[in-house]
Amino acid sequence: MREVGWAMVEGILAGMKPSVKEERIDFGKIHTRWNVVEEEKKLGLKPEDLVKDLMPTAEPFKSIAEAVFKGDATKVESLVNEAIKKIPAKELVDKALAPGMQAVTKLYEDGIYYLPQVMLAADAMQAGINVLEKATGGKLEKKGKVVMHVAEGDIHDLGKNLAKVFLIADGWEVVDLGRDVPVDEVVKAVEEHKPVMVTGTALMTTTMTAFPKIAQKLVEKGLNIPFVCGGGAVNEDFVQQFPLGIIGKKAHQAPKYAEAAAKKISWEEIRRRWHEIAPV
Amino acid sequence: MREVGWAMVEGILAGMKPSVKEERIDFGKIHTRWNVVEEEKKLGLKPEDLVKDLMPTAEPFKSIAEAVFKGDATKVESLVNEAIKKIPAKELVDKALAPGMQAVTKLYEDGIYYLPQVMLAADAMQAGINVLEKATGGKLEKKGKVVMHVAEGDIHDLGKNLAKVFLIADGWEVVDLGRDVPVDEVVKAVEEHKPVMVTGTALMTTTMTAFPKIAQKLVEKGLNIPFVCGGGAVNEDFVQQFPLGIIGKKAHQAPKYAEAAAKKISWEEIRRRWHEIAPV
Amino acid sequence: MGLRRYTRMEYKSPDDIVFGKALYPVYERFGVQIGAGFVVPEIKVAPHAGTEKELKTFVEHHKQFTKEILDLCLQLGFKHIMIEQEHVFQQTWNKDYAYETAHAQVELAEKYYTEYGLGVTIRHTIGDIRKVEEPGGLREGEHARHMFEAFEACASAGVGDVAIETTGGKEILDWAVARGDVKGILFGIGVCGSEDMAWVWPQIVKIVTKYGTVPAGDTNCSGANTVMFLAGGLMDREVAHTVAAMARAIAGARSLVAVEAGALGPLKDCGYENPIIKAITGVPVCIECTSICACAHIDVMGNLNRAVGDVYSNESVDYHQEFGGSTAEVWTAVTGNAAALANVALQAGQEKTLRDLLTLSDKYRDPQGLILAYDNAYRIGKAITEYGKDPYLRAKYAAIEAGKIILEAYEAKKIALTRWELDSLNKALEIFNALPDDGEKFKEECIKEYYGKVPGFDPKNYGWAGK
Amino acid sequence: MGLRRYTRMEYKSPDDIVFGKALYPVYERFGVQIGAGFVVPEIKVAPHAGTEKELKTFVEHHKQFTKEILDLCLQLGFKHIMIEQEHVFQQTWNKDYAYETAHAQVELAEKYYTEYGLGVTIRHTIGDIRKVEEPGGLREGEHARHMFEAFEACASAGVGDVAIETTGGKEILDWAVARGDVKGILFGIGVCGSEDMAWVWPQIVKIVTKYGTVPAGDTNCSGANTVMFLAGGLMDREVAHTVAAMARAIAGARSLVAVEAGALGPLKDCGYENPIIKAITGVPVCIECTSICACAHIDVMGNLNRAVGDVYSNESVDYHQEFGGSTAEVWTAVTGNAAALANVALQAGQEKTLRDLLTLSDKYRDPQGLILAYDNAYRIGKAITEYGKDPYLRAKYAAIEAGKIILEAYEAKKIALTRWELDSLNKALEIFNALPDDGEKFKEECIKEYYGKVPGFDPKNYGWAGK
Ligand SMILES: [Zn+2]
Ligand SMILES: [Zn+2]
Ligand SMILES: [Zn+2]
Repeated sequence: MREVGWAMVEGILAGMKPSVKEERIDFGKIHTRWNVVEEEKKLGLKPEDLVKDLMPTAEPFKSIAEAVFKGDATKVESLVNEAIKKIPAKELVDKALAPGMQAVTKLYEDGIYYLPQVMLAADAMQAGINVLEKATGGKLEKKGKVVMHVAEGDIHDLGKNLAKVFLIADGWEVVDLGRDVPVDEVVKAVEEHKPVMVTGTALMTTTMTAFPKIAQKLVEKGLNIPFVCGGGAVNEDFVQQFPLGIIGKKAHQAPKYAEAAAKKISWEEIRRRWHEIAPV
Repeated sequence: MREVGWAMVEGILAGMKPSVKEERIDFGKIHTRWNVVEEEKKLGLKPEDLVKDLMPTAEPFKSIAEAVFKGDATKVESLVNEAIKKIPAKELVDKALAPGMQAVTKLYEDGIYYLPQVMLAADAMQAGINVLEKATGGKLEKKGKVVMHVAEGDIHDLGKNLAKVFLIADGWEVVDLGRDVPVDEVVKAVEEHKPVMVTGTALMTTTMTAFPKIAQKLVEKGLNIPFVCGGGAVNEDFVQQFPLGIIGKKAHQAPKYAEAAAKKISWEEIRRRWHEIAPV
Repeated sequence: MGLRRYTRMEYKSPDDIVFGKALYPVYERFGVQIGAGFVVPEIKVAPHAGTEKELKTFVEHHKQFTKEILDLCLQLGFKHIMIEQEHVFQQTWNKDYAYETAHAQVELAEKYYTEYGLGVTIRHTIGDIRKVEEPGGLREGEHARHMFEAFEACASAGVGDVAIETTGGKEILDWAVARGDVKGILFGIGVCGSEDMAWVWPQIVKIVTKYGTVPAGDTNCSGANTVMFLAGGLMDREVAHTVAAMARAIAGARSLVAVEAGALGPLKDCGYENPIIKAITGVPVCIECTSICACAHIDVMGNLNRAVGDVYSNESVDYHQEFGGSTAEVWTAVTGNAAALANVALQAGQEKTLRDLLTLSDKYRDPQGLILAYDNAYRIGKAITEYGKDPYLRAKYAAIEAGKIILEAYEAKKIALTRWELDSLNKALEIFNALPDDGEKFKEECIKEYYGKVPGFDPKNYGWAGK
Repeated sequence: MGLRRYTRMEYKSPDDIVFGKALYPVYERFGVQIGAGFVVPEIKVAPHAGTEKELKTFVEHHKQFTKEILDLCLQLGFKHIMIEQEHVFQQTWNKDYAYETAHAQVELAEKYYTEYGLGVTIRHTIGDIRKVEEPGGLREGEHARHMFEAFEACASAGVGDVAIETTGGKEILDWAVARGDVKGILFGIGVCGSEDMAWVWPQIVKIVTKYGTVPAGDTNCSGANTVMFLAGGLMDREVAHTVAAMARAIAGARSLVAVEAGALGPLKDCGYENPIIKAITGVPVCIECTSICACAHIDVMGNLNRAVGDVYSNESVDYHQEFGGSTAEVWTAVTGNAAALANVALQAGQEKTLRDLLTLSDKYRDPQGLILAYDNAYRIGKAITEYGKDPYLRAKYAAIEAGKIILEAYEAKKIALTRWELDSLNKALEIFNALPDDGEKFKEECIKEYYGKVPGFDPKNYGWAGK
């Protein structure tokens, strides 16, 4: 038996002060990063293959659509500038810009692509649209109008702005009233623009109370369009307490709701079947 | 420097295994038993002094009231058995049994007495009432009727039973429909007994849904009496969603609500002013 | 009756008891191990009012929140979850409600387990819908029949385990607790409750084991939990917390019967008596306490039971939306993170330190916490096993031991008591100490005292036919 | 600008940082000490919709839930509480709303402190209601004026402290985060945000200190919290969590400005950057994480920030009823019990063990938690102080250090990353490393890139008048 001195004992004691040794822990027993598990399942998939059916094959549509798909705004701009000389604007939208965008959106909704890819594609598509509008000296035909706003007293507009991008990318005209918008201004805009639907965003419980008021006034005026409400404080229980109210959980649902509204599906039915019409 | 052996080191190490030494902790820095603080403030108070004004001074009322106050059912029984030979039943209730009970209730509501004291006093009072009813061969006059029930599908009735004791002690006639009571049975009982109010208790969210149905049917029949609802699942938000609904939080509120109802204060007003009419 | 009575402690030292580890772990369907070195989070959602009206909407609602819970586990990186449905009346009364909801949840559990490897187990807790006042009473009534059918329905649907909160003795307890009548509390929980469990539990075990479903446990919801609820916070004046503590010790003696009849755990949570039963039996336990179940119940035991729990439960929450998500998501996140902390401690070998911290945060906050601290729970367990063969005696001595523990701590100035708490305690100990040691004699005495006086009490419901 | 820039760490070692203790404790009215050896629980209730319509109902509502909270503290034996009101628009816009609600709460705080000795402090967090698009913009607009008036109103009503979540750079951040544009994130939070704070904060400090109210802190709600919210759980696909982690490091460099201008803490919670700032400054911090704030926000950091927090907050909850009580009561119970566990550990001398367990339960769950673990937060703090005098450079190097920390852990196989997370990280590091070290140059570059493209962005709002 070896003899040891007190100094050594003290050294041992110091090392023994209650402490947690990270190195000894098997973190795999505590948590799993399920996104890594999920990604491994999809590693074999090639995004381009999955959207082949959506993408045009003939030029110049093919190249433009691919540039949108890649989010390359500069390239879209130059290709469209070239193409517009020979091809009608509407055809370029329908056969090149829109398909490229749709492919990205599909991959996003299928859980393969990510939001930045969608946003960059939308920016690229918008660059193309800008060229076309400038070239044709007017607005391109849109699927319909959507009025958007952030509730009075509320200044958080990220959710609204994301949804706006998805709507524009899908071919809708957005009337953006901005943030901190009074009730009557929203009602007036709906009367004036006759949109297929209206949206509202609120972060606070005390600003979302504007929504039932808006809904009430719209109903009184016979404007029975879906009123999609979203944002931090807004939940399904709340929107079901007033007419027209439909829950908006994620930005990418917006075009689906607009499609349904344009097909004259009633707000009651959209509310009832929202999981199906606009899954999150 | 003293030399030590490994055995000793191991002994020290064993004692150093991570452990929490209870003896070293000052628990006063972690929590305070505020009830002890509160009690100390009231240590000088004598319960008997606080209710002197409520208690009768003349015999035999004094002794009977004191026996109720002390929750001595046996003594109440024998004293009332004696007293009923000379004094009318109603007078014994009004001048002895009720004051003794009221004194206990007051001390409970003032935060001095405890529930068991109230229950035992109520039992003692009831013993006196039983003697009187037997002696007079009939029921004593009551302040009015209250219909009570536990919702269909629910078998938890402690809350209802406590409230019932408070009501009886305060001179109300209780029509107790028991537990797991169907909607129509409650409505029928209200039609038949014409109570000043009706109560319902539910522990589960899925059984409390009977309450709006009961309320609806009562309103349809013009029976606009307060419907006091309580129990685990029931909250203020819920009861305000249907007509007649009033929140019942604690058993001792029941007589206050009955008083208000008997004074023909509307259910709307009771709902609005419940904090004031029946504070918890 | 075929019950295996406990006459000695399975744990040899209180210091061996710790969260996430039990002497006899339980393995349930879809990859969930309980008491095997991990704390498993549990979530219970009460269906939102109205969804029960039709079978279809009811099943849809169950699917929806079950899916939300499982998706959230993926989002937060959790590895296991227990989802419990405490049956609403309709679910136990109608066996198709029981079967269809259980089946839908089991299907989802299997899907997430197969697709990701997420451990998921489904518990259904059948409602004790029996009524003492119906024809046939607790044993022969129509409600009793439906109750057993619901067990069979859920087991046949493939749930991982089943549990129940039997209500034997409730009528006595309700009456007694409001009056501070400790003899009635002992009789209601310790004698009537135990007797009823001894009748119910062998039947449950027989029904569900043939489907490979684990018979889990029973808790004294209608007794100890009712007392605790009524006792409330420090400023409440309904039940002295010293008496409430003794009621819980008695409940330990009572709920033990499930294990004696073949329940394997994890024992059911809401009566808070499980620290005592785990100490006695080594069976894993579900627990709750305010830090993880405030949605359902706020109490003076904030962290304490987490010290010894194998499953951490939120008790119950109404399904609705919060800013952070649905309540199903919010409370899964709460119990899941409490479990994560425990699991890190287990992996780091620091479980005893964390156990002690959790314990000491409430041990001297209130007498109720004091007697549940694992060392004291162990003492009560010993009192129980010493008289293990006699349900009455073990309940009585459990209460007396709890009283002693509180008095010792009071005298050592570790816990402050109000006069009312102290007087109630001393009076109760006096009463308990004066009771006979002959269980039959005590029973006769109580029947004489309470029959006719306590509404609903009928000795026949406990098989005491002679009365 | 009179800012005291931090060029060295106040804490000499990461191991010295622990919950409940700060180098510079703060004392607030009515018996509350923060960072002085105790963790104080905090509760924030969002007024229920509709109560804001009239001043009278609004004040009544505040009184009601404040009273519920204080009564619950007595019920559970808690010794201290912080009650925070995050202003709704109406409360900041109308100074009588601000004053009257604050005054009502301060009166109740004083009452409970005087009658019982319960420690109570009231915080009002003024809303940053400024709008880049209004005439006058962030600095000269009407909303800015109302904002400062609200500070004065609350301070004059006697609140213990005030806080804010300034929104400078929000328009850039919103635009950039959705596009994964890390340069924009750096510019929005690190440059515009810091610049705005340097303008706002000296004014706040001047206004409130004359009333004896503590200027507490600022958090990057509109930046780091937005990024975290959008990043969501593991299965979400909006923002790579590696990028979200870098955004938080940048926010650490930004929110530090409040302290440099005279804020004393406890720093405001919701941006989660406080572990970094506490390491740098030694000032006490409020924190939140999912185990105590799931009502408001569910995230992959469940317990981690509790490791270094001096105040434990629930972030926000809508006022309504649960089975267990009102949400004010439920979440007071949750944060209060989390604080109790921490306080036991402090009294037992086991605070470092608990700190490490809380940390390790999330450190390798996600890159966001990884960089906030106190040892890594310290590293980021060092990167910040190394370039402490230059808001741009310190933000940039904070991000780079965060990236390095993640890469190291990934290479050591301590954390798993998806390809997307890893690619996003590498790409971001490449971009950051290629940026100039000259702040003016970077600013010019960014103005050129974003002005005209990002809606609402105007250099004038940041005092860059030349553009
Ligand atoms: Zn229960
Ligand atoms: Zn809620
Ligand atoms: Zn915030």
